[in-house]
Amino acid sequence: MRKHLVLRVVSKLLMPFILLFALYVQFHGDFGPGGGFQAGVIFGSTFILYALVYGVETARRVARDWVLRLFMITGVLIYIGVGYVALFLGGPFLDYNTLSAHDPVHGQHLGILLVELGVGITVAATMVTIFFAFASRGRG
Amino acid sequence: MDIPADIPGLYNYWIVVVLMMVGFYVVISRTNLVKKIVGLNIFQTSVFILYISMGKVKGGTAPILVDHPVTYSNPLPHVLILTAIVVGVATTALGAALIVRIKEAYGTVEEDEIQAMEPDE
Amino acid sequence: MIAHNLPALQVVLPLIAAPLCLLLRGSNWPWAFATLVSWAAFAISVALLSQVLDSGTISYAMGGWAPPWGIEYRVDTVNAFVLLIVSAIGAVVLPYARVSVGHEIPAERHPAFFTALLLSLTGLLGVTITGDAFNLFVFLEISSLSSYVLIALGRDRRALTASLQYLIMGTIGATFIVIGIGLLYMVTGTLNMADLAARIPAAVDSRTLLAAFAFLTVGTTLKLALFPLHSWLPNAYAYAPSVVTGFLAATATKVSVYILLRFFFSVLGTEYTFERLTLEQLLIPLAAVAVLVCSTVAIYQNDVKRMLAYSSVAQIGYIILGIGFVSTTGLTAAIVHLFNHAVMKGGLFLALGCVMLRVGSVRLDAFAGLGRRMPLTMFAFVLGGLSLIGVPLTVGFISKWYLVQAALEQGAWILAIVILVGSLLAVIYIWRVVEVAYLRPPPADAAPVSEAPLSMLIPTWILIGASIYFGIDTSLTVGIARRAAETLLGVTP
Amino acid sequence: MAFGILHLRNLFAVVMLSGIYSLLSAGLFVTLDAVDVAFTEAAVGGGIATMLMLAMLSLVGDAERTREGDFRVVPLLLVLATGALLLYGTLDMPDYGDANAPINKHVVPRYLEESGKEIGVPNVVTSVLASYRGYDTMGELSVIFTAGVGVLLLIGRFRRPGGGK
Repeated sequence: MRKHLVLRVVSKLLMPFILLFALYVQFHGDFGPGGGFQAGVIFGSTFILYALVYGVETARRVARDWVLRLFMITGVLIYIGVGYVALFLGGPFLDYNTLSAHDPVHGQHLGILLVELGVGITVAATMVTIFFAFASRGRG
Repeated sequence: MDIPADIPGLYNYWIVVVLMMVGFYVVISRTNLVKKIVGLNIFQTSVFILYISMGKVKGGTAPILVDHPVTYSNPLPHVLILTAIVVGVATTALGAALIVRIKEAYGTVEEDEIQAMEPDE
Repeated sequence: MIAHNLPALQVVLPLIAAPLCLLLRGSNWPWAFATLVSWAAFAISVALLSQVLDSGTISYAMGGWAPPWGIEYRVDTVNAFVLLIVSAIGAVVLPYARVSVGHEIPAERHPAFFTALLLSLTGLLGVTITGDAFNLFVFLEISSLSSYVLIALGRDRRALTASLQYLIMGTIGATFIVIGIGLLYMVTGTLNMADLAARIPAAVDSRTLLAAFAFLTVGTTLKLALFPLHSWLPNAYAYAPSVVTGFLAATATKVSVYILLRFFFSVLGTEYTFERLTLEQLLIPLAAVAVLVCSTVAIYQNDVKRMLAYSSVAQIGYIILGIGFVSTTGLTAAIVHLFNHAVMKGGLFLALGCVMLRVGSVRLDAFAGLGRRMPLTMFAFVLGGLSLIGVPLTVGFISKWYLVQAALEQGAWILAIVILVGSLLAVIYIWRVVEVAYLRPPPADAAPVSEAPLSMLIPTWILIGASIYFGIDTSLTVGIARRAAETLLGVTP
Repeated sequence: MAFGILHLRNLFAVVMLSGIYSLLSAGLFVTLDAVDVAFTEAAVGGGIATMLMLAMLSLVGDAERTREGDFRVVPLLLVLATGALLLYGTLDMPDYGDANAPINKHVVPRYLEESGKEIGVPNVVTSVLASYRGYDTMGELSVIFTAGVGVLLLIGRFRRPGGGK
């Protein structure tokens, strides 16, 4: 792994910015293009870049399998959970208006924020999981 | 409406149809499983273009609300296609995983060679 | 509060259970959890059906957005009945799964396996209940993707190719459906089914609508494996794990039939589909050929699972035949056969799963002497087979009785003969198994075989018992089916 | 756009081209005002899908037996029939970009006019995606989850119970 020094340094420099960009896309989806899904993909690709440069096994030590699976599950649960919360607050499933007692628009904001977060988490974790599954196949 | 008058307005759709059929042809005519999956991708992407084309409004802009009133393109197809893209990549991922398993089990990814190995009942 | 939200809970209960299931460890916990959830889903569907029968169509607006802006769940007699079929099969198959899956799937994959099974259940329920055309596609893909995975888990390596073939065909089918939905949307500007139905009459002359119709038809017939687009089905069913075959054979194609019914009758309208386009002239010959050809092919199979899979394609032929008559009797026959076929085929495949567990093979030779060595399993198989043939006092007879009636109503005696010939062919292929099982002595060197465990026998017998019970007491199933048929033909929702 | 087709016609067998195709269509989406979709297509079709394909090829081997010269009549006829049907269907379609087409008159105006008040999010795609049709998006997320579980089941590594790490 002593080869590709340039690649390693450059990607190390790039990674924080990609992550930052992912977060920007995640939370700026309300105003410009973007949202949870795109952010998840970008976030996930940072790990994939890491794995490509430093080797899959190293990357797997950073993002353990069970952690990834946990995130995969968490994201879905956040989304569906928001739906259930709305249900318990007396509205129909996924009705964000109920999330805020005084201002429906506020509730909508909150709902969308949470839901996009769920999407982002699951998508990122799933992308990395799938990539790892492919990359470590045939190596034991 | 008589047909000649339609031609310029429908030109866009016709190109999409041609693209779609190229993808479809790849899927059903090739024996290499990898190519079949690539074909599926092309087929699906062309359907996406079909949807997005129907949402376009002449002189419209991207559907992000601004203060001064303008014409927006139709956002609903965009939403549908976002969903469809995700479904498409999910299918691709599964297909790819299956192909990897098939390669391990048979040593080939050519449909006819696999069939030759498994005499039908 | 719960009563209000039943339509949503029907789908989101198994949906939230799926990721939770992946969190569980070992193999008993995921199984127990999935089983409980499937029972709850069954209870919900029973409650929904009774609500619909009492007070008519239920509409539920997801997210509180009124249709057509938001996504609507719409339950009427037709899909309440299909929901009941799907969730009932789920509730019966899951208890069965513990031993069978323990035997056929490596233990470390059990949580993920049950997660996939729950997702498949969710998808099928979601397709059935939704009143939104695009939402239908999304849930169709959930169920399809999970069933590709489930099928690929079969122990035979051919399961992999079967699954990939299914994936390719299924995706083409789904893409066709998407094109169809897109064109419908283009013509009408809406995705809500009820709204579509209201706006389509204004566009009946549109050639775009015709194309939409064609794509929807081809897409759904691919999914439901109508002859000649059935090539993916026999392999997929033959090599999938026993539980999966039992579950999918009894539910997946039924849901596709439902999609067809929904689009033909409710969305596009009887008038458009059958009076303007006379689709029945295409459906009836295809269905008749399906019955004859696939029953004949079934006779020549040496793998009993494959034989039953071909028989399934033939049974789909009967259902389509019933739809093609476009009469209340015909539709009643089709809808009641959805239920009846689910029950008997589910029972038969579960019985095969028992054989698979004890003998390790479902090839015809493996059945030698099983009549005495696994009496309960084989007796269940025989009863299910009789039902498949259509012997009186079984559900198979009820379906065929109404089908023949519908055929005679229209003077189509040739089709009535087709139905009878189909039954005769069924006698032959069932007899081949029975002959080997009861009349051929077991091979001398055969390992001792004991009866299947109770956890598998009881679900098998529940389904077989149901196929006898509803063959005798038909008021419930036929009554609901008739109401559903009237809903479809009469005032469309 | 015609360029894209020409490329595709000549070389469509190559996986990389499918990636390029995705990127091209992403560009197309931008010109069609679908910025969100373009973003996603570029990231997913051009990025993830291509990468998946390459990862798969590295396992499967990219030496594909070329028999592509074979010309198959039946599939071609099928494709031509399907294409003809679609073309026939296009004849009654509203003109491209027509603001008076049914899809721009029904349902959608409400999203454009009310979502600012009802949801308060300027990006209409986001508000339709996450709220009006939020249930679809939940389904979409479940599809991704299904794929993740599926890939794990098919080619993932599992710890054997009691088998240590």
